[in-house]
Amino acid sequence: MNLAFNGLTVVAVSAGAFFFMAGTVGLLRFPDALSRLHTLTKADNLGLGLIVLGLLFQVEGPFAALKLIAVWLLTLLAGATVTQLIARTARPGTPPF
Amino acid sequence: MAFDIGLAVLVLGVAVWTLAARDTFAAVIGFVTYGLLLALVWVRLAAPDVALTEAAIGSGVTGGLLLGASSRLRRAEIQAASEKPGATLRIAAVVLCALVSAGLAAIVLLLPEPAPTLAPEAAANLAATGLGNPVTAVLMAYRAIDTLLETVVLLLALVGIWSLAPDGVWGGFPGRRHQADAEGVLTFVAQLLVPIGILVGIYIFWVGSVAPGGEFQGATILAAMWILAMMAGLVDAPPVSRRWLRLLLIAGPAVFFAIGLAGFAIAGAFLAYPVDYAKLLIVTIEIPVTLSIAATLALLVAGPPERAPK
Amino acid sequence: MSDATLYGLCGAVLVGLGLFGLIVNPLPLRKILAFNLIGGGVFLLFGVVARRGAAAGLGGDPIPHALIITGIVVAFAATALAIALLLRLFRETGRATLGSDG
Amino acid sequence: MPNSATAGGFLLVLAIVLPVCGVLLSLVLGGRHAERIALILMPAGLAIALAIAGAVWSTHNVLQYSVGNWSPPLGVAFRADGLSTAMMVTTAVLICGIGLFARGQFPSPQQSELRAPLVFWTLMPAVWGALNAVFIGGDLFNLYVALELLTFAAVPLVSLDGRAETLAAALRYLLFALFGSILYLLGAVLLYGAYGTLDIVLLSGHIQAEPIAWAAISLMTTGLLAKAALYPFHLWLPPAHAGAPAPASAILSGLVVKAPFFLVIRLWFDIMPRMPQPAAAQVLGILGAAAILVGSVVALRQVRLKLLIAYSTVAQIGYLFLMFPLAIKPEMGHPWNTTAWTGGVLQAISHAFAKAAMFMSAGLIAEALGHDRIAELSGIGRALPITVFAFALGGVSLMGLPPSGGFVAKAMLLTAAVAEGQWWWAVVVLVGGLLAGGYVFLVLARALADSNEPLTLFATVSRRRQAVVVAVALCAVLLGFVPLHPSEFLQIGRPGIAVGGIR
Repeated sequence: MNLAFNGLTVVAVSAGAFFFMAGTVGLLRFPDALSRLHTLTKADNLGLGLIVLGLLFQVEGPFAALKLIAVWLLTLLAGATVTQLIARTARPGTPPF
Repeated sequence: MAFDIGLAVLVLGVAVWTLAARDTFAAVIGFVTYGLLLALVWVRLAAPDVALTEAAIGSGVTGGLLLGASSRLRRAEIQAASEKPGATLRIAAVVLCALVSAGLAAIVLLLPEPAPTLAPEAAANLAATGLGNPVTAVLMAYRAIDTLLETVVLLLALVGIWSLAPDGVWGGFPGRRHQADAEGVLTFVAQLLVPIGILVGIYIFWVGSVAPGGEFQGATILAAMWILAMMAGLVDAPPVSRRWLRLLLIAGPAVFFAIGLAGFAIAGAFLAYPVDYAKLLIVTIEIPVTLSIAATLALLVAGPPERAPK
Repeated sequence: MSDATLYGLCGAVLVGLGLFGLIVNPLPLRKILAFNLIGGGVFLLFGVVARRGAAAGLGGDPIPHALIITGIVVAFAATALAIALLLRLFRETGRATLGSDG
Repeated sequence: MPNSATAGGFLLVLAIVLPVCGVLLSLVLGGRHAERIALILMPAGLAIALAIAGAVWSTHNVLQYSVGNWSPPLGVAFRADGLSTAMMVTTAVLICGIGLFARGQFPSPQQSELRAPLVFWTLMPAVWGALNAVFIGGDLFNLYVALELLTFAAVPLVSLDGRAETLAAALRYLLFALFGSILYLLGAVLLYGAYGTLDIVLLSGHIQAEPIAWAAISLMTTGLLAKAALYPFHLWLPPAHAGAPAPASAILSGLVVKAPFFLVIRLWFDIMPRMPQPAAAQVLGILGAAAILVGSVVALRQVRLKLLIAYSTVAQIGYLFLMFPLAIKPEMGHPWNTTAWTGGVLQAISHAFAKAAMFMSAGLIAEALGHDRIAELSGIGRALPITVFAFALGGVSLMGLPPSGGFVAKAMLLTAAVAEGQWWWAVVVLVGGLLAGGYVFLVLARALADSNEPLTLFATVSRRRQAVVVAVALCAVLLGFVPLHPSEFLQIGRPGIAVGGIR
């Protein structure tokens, strides 16, 4: 039974790692700040989501599982907010505030 | 061990990139990354309290401040690029810094083997302070005078920043009026995150007496939420001349002094606590101090008054 | 070579890097950035001293941990004051540099 | 743990708590209350400083207080020995004088609240509290926080009137101060790493002459020299002290610069008395001599009066560091060391009074004439005789002419230099005195020359403020009547010093 769980974990976490790698490549290759922010949020949402999904199989109790999901949701929310603020600051030309 | 080597190399790489980046905006982003990696290093060095502080203040609020400054100063950077220092100064600087680094590295290797430590003494007296977290015990009991003077340092930095206001707008609204369209994503996300952030901040402050956390980390998160609300245009910074704002700013140090002086009567010395009421008194101090530091940090980021009072 | 010593060497190099940035870079904003790098390095050295002093069931000596937290907060206050001065200087003179010398 | 505090320990706590509570109160009440609170604080703080001096003199012993009943190494201790008490009394007297003088320059209006008066009357007690914390601190990290308190209270004073060059001067001052305090902190970290404590008395017991101790001491000394603006680190001082308003530059040059010097004394005389370091002390002496020569020569070429006085501060700081090569000897009990020690401390105290008087009189002259260009000072001697007289009294102490504190200090440094065979320091002291005479007479000659066309005064300067300036200058002169042998008061707390003297 846990062999299947381990298998699922490995698959999910490696998929998550792939998305982080994709996000990093995007960060390095895209020309300006706004498009880089775009790729990073993708890596953040999907990559972290998959890793959390993978870890859910290894966790021992429901409370720890809820904590992991809360971490993911909070990262999503904080990430979206920070992206908006940085994008507003990074937009060339228009005064930021 | 391999992870530590990787992390150390990554931290140094990001630090070099922060210094080498031509565009200040990129350098600040590098600095924020550096701060977060440093927070990871603190976790590896078994210092969770410091990791929280480094992430919250070291890279979070400082990063936000530097980000705002770099975007305002973007126009000034073009004509300043010409003032590169001469080659001789650069070589001399490289030699000096290499010597300093080498000396420090040698000293790190020369540190005495049975490392002298105060951990046993701090742990032994922990019971007298009624606290579970030894770092909070050091901050609020053993070396309470340092924490007290530090809250006053923050207050003086704020007075210093307010003193930079043009005379015409004294007593007015700090910083610029942030606009964000009401239906925009930022407003929605901010309205969702601020309550959660306040909850997390209060939790981290509350858990500080028994587990990693504490007033500074909690206050920083509360300050971050107030800054977010201001930047998302949900709320405007209060004018500097408001009496309630100034009362809120000095509430922390004032209560700290009051209970400290009361220590003369009830516990025989300044900033001493009677053993059985120690935790109660410490928490009574920590609540106003957290609120004062949160307000001070938020206003330090907001800057000097720029808009005249009504 | 314990991990504490490794991070100690990392801290030593960080102090050197920050010092180089502080001396060489003409822009005050970059000098403030370099100052924060040095601060990070110094606190890292203090953290290594704390880690080596781990005893009595604690992961590290709590005294340096508390001093580092105080130091980080004071360093932030200094950065905030320096940046406010720089922004006001920029609004007054349109220049964000310190004139002739560093 | 019973508090190992002697009876007067309570006074030490008040010396810090009272001014800082004044800051909190004036920030909340604001408006005209800030000035009133500062005026109430002045006599109270003076009384506390004198009470501490009385307690130290009567018990002839160091006043120690463990905060919170936690004795070092876990807790923080306050210690007031002869030296710190003398500096606290000097600070109290000088802040009272400057406070009275500043009432004319920063009048707070009845109902509304103005920026400059509120900021000045809030930051002045903050500087006072920070100085007291530096003078009685017994723990290196506590002293770091006190230094930061002092820096954050002093930097806004520089850019109080908001002109562009004062903003640049304040920013450069802040960057140098931060560079200094981060080096100081790095040294403290190394000392804790090597000896497991930050308390000065415990450290002096544990410290040995090993590379880690040398590295820590040299880092901390370099940091403190950057904050004290000793030569090669003096670039930030002249624009900062000259740009500040008169009472603020009097506080900056007279008192704030003395705190890092005081900590170098703590480092070299309290933490490392047993470590042989005559060679390192010579380096400090050479830097001091260079500061005297550079500061004086550049002061001679200044066009504006306040910049001339600021460069004179750079020079006089050099004198302070001449004390180290003369007073540091492995066998500390030698009488000539105590002579040089007393001379150095007296130089710090008399310079505080003399420089404050000169900056305040320069402020009055600038207020009256509307400018402070030395070339066009002619006729001011007739218009403001009392102010120019006070400036001259300050100049007498700077030059080291009897009867003045400066003379006593320089005489003791001279006798110690000659008696110990280090004659080159004596030459430096004499040349410095001549150069100081040069730039003081330069100003006085212009001021006392009668101008051909009638002088138009912008503002009439109240006689009361001129009287305060003369009183402060007289304090520098009264120090001239201190007997010429090592003072027993300053020896309280020194480890095992035989109070010899010149017979």
